[in-house]
Amino acid sequence: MVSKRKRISTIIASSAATALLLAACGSSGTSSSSSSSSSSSSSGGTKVAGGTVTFAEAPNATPNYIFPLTSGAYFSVANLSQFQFLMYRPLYFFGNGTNILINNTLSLANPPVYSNNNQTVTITLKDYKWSNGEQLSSRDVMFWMNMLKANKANWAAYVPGAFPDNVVSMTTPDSKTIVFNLDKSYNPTWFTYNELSQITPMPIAWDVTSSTSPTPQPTDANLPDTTTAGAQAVYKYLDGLSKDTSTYATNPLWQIVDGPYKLTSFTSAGQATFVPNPTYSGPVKSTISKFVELPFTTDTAEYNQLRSGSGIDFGYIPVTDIAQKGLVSSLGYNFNPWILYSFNYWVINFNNPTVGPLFKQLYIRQALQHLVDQQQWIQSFYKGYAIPTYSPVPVEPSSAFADATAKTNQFPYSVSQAISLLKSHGWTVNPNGTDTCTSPGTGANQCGAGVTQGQTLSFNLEYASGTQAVQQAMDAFKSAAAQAGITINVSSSTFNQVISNASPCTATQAACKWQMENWAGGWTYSPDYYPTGDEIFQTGAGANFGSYSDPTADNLITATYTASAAQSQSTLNAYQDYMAQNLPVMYQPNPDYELAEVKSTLQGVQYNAFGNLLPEYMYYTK
Amino acid sequence: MPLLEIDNLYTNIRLKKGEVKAVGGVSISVNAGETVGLVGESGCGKTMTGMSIMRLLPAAGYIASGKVLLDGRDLVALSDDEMRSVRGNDIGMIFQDPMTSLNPCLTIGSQIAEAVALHKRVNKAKAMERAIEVLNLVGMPKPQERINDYPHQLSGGLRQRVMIAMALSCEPKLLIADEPTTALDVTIQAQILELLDSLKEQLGMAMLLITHDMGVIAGRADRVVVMYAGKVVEQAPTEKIFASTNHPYTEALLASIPKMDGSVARLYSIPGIPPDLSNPPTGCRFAERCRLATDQCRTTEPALLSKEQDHSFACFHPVGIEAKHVKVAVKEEAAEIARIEHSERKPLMVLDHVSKEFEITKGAILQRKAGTLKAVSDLSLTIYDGETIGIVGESGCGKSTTGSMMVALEKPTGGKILFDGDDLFGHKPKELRSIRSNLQLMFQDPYASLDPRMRVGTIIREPLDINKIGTPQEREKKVISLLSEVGLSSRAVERYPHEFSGGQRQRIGLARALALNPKLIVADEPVSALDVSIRSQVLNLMKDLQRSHGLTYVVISHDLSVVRFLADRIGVMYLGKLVEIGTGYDIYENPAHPYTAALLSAVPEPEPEREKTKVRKVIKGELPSAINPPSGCRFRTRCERATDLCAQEEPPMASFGTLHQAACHFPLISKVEIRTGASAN
Amino acid sequence: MIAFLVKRVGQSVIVLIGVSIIAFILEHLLPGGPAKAILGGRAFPAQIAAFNHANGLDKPLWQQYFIYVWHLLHGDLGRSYKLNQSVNSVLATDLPKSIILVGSALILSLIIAIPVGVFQAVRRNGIFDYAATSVSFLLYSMPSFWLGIILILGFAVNFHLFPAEAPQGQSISSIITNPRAMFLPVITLTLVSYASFTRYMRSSAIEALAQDWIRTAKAKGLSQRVILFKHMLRNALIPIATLVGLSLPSLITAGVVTESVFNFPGTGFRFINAASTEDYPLLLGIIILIGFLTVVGNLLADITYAVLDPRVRYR
Amino acid sequence: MSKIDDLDEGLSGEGGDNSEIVGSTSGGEAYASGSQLKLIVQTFLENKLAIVGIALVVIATLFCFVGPLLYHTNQVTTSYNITQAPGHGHPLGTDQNGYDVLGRLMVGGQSSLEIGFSVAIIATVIGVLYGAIAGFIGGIVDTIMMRIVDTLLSIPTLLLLIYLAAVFRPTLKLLIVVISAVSWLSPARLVRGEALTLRVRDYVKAVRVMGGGSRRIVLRHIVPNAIGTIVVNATFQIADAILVMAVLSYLGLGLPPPAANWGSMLSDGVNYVYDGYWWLIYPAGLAIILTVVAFNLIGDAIRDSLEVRLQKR
Repeated sequence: MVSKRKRISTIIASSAATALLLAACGSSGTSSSSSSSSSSSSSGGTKVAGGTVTFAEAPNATPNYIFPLTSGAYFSVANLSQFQFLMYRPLYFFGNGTNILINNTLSLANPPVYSNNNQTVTITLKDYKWSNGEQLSSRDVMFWMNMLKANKANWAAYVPGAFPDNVVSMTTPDSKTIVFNLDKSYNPTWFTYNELSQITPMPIAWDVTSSTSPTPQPTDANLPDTTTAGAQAVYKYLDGLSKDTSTYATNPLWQIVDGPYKLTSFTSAGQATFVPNPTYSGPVKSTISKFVELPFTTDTAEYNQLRSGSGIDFGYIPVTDIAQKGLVSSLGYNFNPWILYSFNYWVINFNNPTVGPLFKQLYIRQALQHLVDQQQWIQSFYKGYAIPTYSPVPVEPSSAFADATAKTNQFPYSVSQAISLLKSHGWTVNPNGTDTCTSPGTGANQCGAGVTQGQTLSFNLEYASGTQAVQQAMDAFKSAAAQAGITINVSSSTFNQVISNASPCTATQAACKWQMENWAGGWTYSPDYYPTGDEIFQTGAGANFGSYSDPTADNLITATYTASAAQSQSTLNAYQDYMAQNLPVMYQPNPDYELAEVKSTLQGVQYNAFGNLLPEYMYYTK
Repeated sequence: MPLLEIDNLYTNIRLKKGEVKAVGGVSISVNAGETVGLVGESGCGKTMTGMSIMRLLPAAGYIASGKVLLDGRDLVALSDDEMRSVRGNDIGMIFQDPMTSLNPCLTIGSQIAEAVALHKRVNKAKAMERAIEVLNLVGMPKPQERINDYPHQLSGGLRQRVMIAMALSCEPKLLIADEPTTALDVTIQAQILELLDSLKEQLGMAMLLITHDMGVIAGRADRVVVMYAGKVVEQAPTEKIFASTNHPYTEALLASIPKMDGSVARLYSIPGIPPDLSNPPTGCRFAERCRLATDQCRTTEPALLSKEQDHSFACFHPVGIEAKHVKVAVKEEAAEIARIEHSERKPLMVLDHVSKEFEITKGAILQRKAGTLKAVSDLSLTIYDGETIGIVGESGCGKSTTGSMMVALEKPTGGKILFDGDDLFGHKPKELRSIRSNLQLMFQDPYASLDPRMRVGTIIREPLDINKIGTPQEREKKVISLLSEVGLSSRAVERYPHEFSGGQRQRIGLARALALNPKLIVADEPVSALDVSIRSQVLNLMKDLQRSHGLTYVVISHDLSVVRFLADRIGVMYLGKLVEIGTGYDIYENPAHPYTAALLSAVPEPEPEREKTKVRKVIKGELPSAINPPSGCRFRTRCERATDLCAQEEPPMASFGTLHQAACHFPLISKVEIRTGASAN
Repeated sequence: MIAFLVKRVGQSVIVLIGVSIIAFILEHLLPGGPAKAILGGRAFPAQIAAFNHANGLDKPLWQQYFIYVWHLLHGDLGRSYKLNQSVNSVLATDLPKSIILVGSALILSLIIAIPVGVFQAVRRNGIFDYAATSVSFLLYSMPSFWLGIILILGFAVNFHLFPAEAPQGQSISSIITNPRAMFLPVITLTLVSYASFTRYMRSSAIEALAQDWIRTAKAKGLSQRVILFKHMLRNALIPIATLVGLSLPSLITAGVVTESVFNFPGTGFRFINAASTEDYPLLLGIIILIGFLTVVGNLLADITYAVLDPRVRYR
Repeated sequence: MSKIDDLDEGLSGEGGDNSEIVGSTSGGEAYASGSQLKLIVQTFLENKLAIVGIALVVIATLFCFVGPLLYHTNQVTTSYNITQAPGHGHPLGTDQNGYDVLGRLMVGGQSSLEIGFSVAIIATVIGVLYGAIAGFIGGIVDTIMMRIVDTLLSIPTLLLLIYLAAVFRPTLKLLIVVISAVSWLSPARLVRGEALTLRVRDYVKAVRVMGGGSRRIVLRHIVPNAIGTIVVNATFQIADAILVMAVLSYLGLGLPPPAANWGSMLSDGVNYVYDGYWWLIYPAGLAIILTVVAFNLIGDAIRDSLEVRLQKR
């Protein structure tokens, strides 16, 4: 029932989709630390081999694209993290337990080696085999890169100037080694986390343009992918196959995998059944004998099934039903909130002809931020299952990237502080009425550039409908703002409408009428795992939806992806501290990805911070 | 002992407020083999009496007291189950409208057979055999084949035969026929009445014939019971009722019926309207309308007393005994007068070889022509200023279409209509509108012809408004004067049509038609929807207005006596053709065309002597289709005199007198040669 | 009769052309046109241009319309880019389930509504009539989702008699084999359609009972039972039967609300999901299908009428 | 064949009450006193259910428009006092935003009723004009105009609404326009159907004979005589619009908060069906049912009383 509730997960899925605009440029790499995995849970009980694990998919977020070079419409957690990655492993796997780290155990290659002032990257592959018996080789990585170069417009994560444009040349000295020559020096962490992270090697058997093409061998020269036209033909063929979901489990091409699982059945409704890949050459092999992903139309449907106590081994409880946590536990489930590496905000349009000049005043942004009662919202609306956002670097899951500033609220809820900020800048404040600027000018105690005498503080705020908590929060914000004499006109629209409206624009464009847009999903750092602001807050960046432009911020951002390995963290700290104060967007609480409920007999579940599913760690106990 | 004896029957109907005392103490007896006619105007309780016998009253109706004895058994006291075994078995019933009285979803065979199977406890096959048998009996052609037909596949006459077959299938002792022929055409009516008569003889059953038509009663009933306002006012053998009427109501009723012989110049009309039966007056119920009523009549109810053993009435001042009979104005030798006046008149409207065909189309997009319905074919007629032309014929003969063309509502597909020498359809629409004000129509249904949302004043003023005649004040004045002319008070202006009775509405309609001072009024069945007593008022009024306004009338009617009463000249139409035209005398006393003669003989007249002795020339068969009319003379398929010539050649109009013409190869009277040619019609 | 059918089919074709034009217009009314609706709000102009070219959206409108109609004539309802499936295959999996749900509710509601309506007509203005009328008014006035939720509260939450949601299986068999879970959704839909059927049935029966031939049947001495079931019902059912024909599109539309209340994986629910995820091709595909079903349903209703009513049959 | 076309209209009628009886006993000679409007009103008032309907509508209107003057609540500022059970100064508790539910019912009812009435008026005006024009011009124009209506009727209202609500962002005005846009079809068909039956009435023929034009026939005779049907239809349309709003809200396509109407209140409350917050589910639902039932009762009663008038002719 209640179609409204399903949206909470749409937000997550699609915030990955918003990542399609990310890209960037970067520099040298360190391998981030990494101890090997296997974090969560291990209570008593004897491990037993075999068994089926059923996993509840998020509502309306069923897998629907199998080809790893995924285009924008299908770039989602459901397709990548929870579907393709089970079969086709990325070169570098991210998320080590709940840590925000590269997972060296599960990655297909050893940590990259940066040299030549971080302009050359050398990658050596581990010993992996495709399920058709072929060795994972540097040719497979080249295949991906060739395909990417020829078809970059179709790739969801492409941004002009970034990957693969910033790769000047590539060589494969041997079948295990690939060398990237970059156009300039990049921060190694950034380049590893945000660019190399996107590579998924592909089997040479896929290097075909039709069903009648002869089966290619890795040794063949002049395979189609080596020419632009050929690579485009291959893309066209494989993309076409991907549009026929009924053949996902039957087409032999898709059965050639290097990951731990193979797909054995796939229904048009999105039910996917995996069995272990017997030839998987990775370190952790599947204990369970079957992994099933169940589609649900709404989260209520999922919850009903969960409450029936059978059918779901790994599901979740909707936030609105959190009061019934106890009931679910009594059915033999363990509760565990699953948090993704993301932060939440709503965008403000600095270029809006009417209110842009207001947003450009830092004191106004600060006054507005003072009206966001993050603690109270989390308590009342999210029932405690959200994390406050104080800066663009997420506080949780805890990582080495966030510093102390990012963990403290710079603008705690206070109507009086908001009022005094306005009063001290030439505004006549009229609580529950309308504030007016009575002292225009650019002086320190005046309203600021572009703000005229008699201007009022009235903003339109549009948010994505469908989630009760978001609606409650927005109404609360409206209420609080009214107490400071600020009018917020709240309206709601579909998620897609909101993200579509919130696009960068110039003041004269008709599309620049929007003032504040809240799609309630913020930004998830995946698969751009390093939390810099290059694609969201840099002047002119594709995902800089509010057209925020600040020279200091630009410099700080550039520093984060061009710094040397040693300076990597300090530049990131400087950036996040500035952003915490400068408020390029309005920060709001970030709800947990999923309030997971796992059968108490099921152990080894990984709550990967990037949403990746790792069933190979799961096992049942007696 | 009589077969059926109704003893002091009271039947009431519950309404939201109060009760209608529909039958107020009726006692009637019917002997075996006898036909008793039950007559009265609508609302007099005759149908309710019939229904009470069958115990088929509407949900809100109930028998308050009294007995209905059938063969000595009180039907009122029977249980529902017992009563069901009487219905259809001991008593059969026929209803008025054969078009609606048969279940459209069942075959006629199964509808007849189910009654047989029920009452005679035979199997389906046996019942079906019986159904064929009775269908044969009622003169259904090829019953074996027709048995599987659905009602709508049959014509009205055949359906009524099915109804009769159904009622007779179990050989009931008593047949109740409630207006069995009212919905039928005259010729079919004659067939059905004849059939009922012969079946009654054949089966030896008794019949209760309920009707409003004194003519039907005169010819078919052995004894007559007259009802008024829920009570029996007079009963006697048929001859006595007509010859020595005693109750003023019966007398008035008879005096208000126009006679076929055209002898009456002005009809007697009963003033007022019947009483409201939910609150019946004390005393004689007819007192309010009775010319002889005294105070005694208004306070004391007269009992039904027998004058002779077989003649009883309920009146304190019976006519013929205490009071004198009413005098009815009698026409001089009408036909002669018409002939003389005619020569002085000038033609007002000329129909010159007028035809009207309607295309029947098939198909969604292409609209292929599937045939033409020849409603009116090659009709020529001249209407003289100040005369009244009557057009008679059975339904479907084209008389209404002809009327519509005369008032320019329909455009002829062939020929011309000249009005005052001008081609009516040779004008632009705007001019036509102004000419139209000379041509007005009087409608059949007084309930449908007045806009229920308009006040009477507005309705009568509307033609003046449309044609922008006079100032608003003048229009108001005109409305008042028109109302007074048709005998309504000026208070009517503020009222709505539903506040008036049918007769009053017909007057309002006349007032509206007169507003534009028309020269010609086409009256399409002007009184057929009205009760007899109301009818005479309207007919008299029409005559009066003609005199005062110098009107020319075209009266279209299936009722030959009405036409005879109003018209100077009468045209007879058959299947789109004018077959005969002449003065009333020519047509009624001296018809040339076999169809005219047959039509006349089919009309039942309220003259028992004449009816009983009349040589009936019942026309056989049904009216052919107007889409494919018979070749040559259209009447030949039903004509006794028809020969091959009639099929090959269409008979031309020939003269039989100065104003008398007919189209027949073998006329009943001899032709007259007129030197000036045949175009004098 | 045949001429009548030809005429009706002709009219239906005209209406179908109208429906296709409306759907086509609706698609082109979308903000930014179909390309933007499919590729999403953030698509690059170059991507849109490429998409438009690849899908013929750069051709003149009339050409596009004919291409579109050409596809429709081949049964191609378009492609859901959001689900990465053709609309046809989406419908192929969902429609049978909706048919089972709505169909069984339809049958059930008729089974209840016909006798109740007849009884109401026979005992007109009696206590039963008033009670039944009140119930149908109440059901008719109740937002159907609220009715469903009250049923859930009553039967599933307070007393665990039936599951709160419809069977979630993807195959038809999994739905048929779980009648307990089908109970509440079917009952909800039944009550909703019962409300209107019984009102129709009542007035249809009253109308039939007022006919002269009922009086004829009584005059034959037939029993009340025979009169009701042989004579009256047969006639009174004609409009009801045509009503069933007219409700053909309700196979999808009736389910829209009920299916979403009970999470029933049918076409109606799919439509709502498509609306909230802005899957316009799927939305329009379903609208076209329903338009088609409506027209066919009207046609069927006319034919049923003609078959059941001899007055029309032998014309 | 028009039988099928008129199925909707024909069947929704309740069949004449004692027409047979009245007809056969009073012989059409019954006199009614006073104007026909008086008669209609009289018959209408005799219908007890109609009185109930009127009373409910009056109560609802007073509750929504006068209630807030007597019962002051804060419907502007949210509070964190959310989903409180009834009591403590909130007779019907608070909702998910901390608003007082009783006060919200009043405010929400205002917009529900406004939507209902606006839609009924707009749709009726458009429909009557369209239907009258089709009837007025007749011929091929009528055919084309009615095919357009047929076509639009082939697209189910709810689905079209869902589609439109998904494409355009709902605002109060837009929703009224959109619901009206799909609601005018039935009055258009009704009026045109009436025009067709009225056109062949004798009194219309009479106007022709007097020389009156089609314009006069339509405006002075057809439309006034169809007014009963139009009013009845408009009453039902108010009820339907309120219901449609509720369903749209439930499907997440209604008006966004903080604008409230009964439909959105109900659909928001439905989120808490498992939490036992009955005060968020039942009051709004009952308000809708009672109002919709009330309008249906009134519509039915008007129709009945119009029929009675016809019976008494």
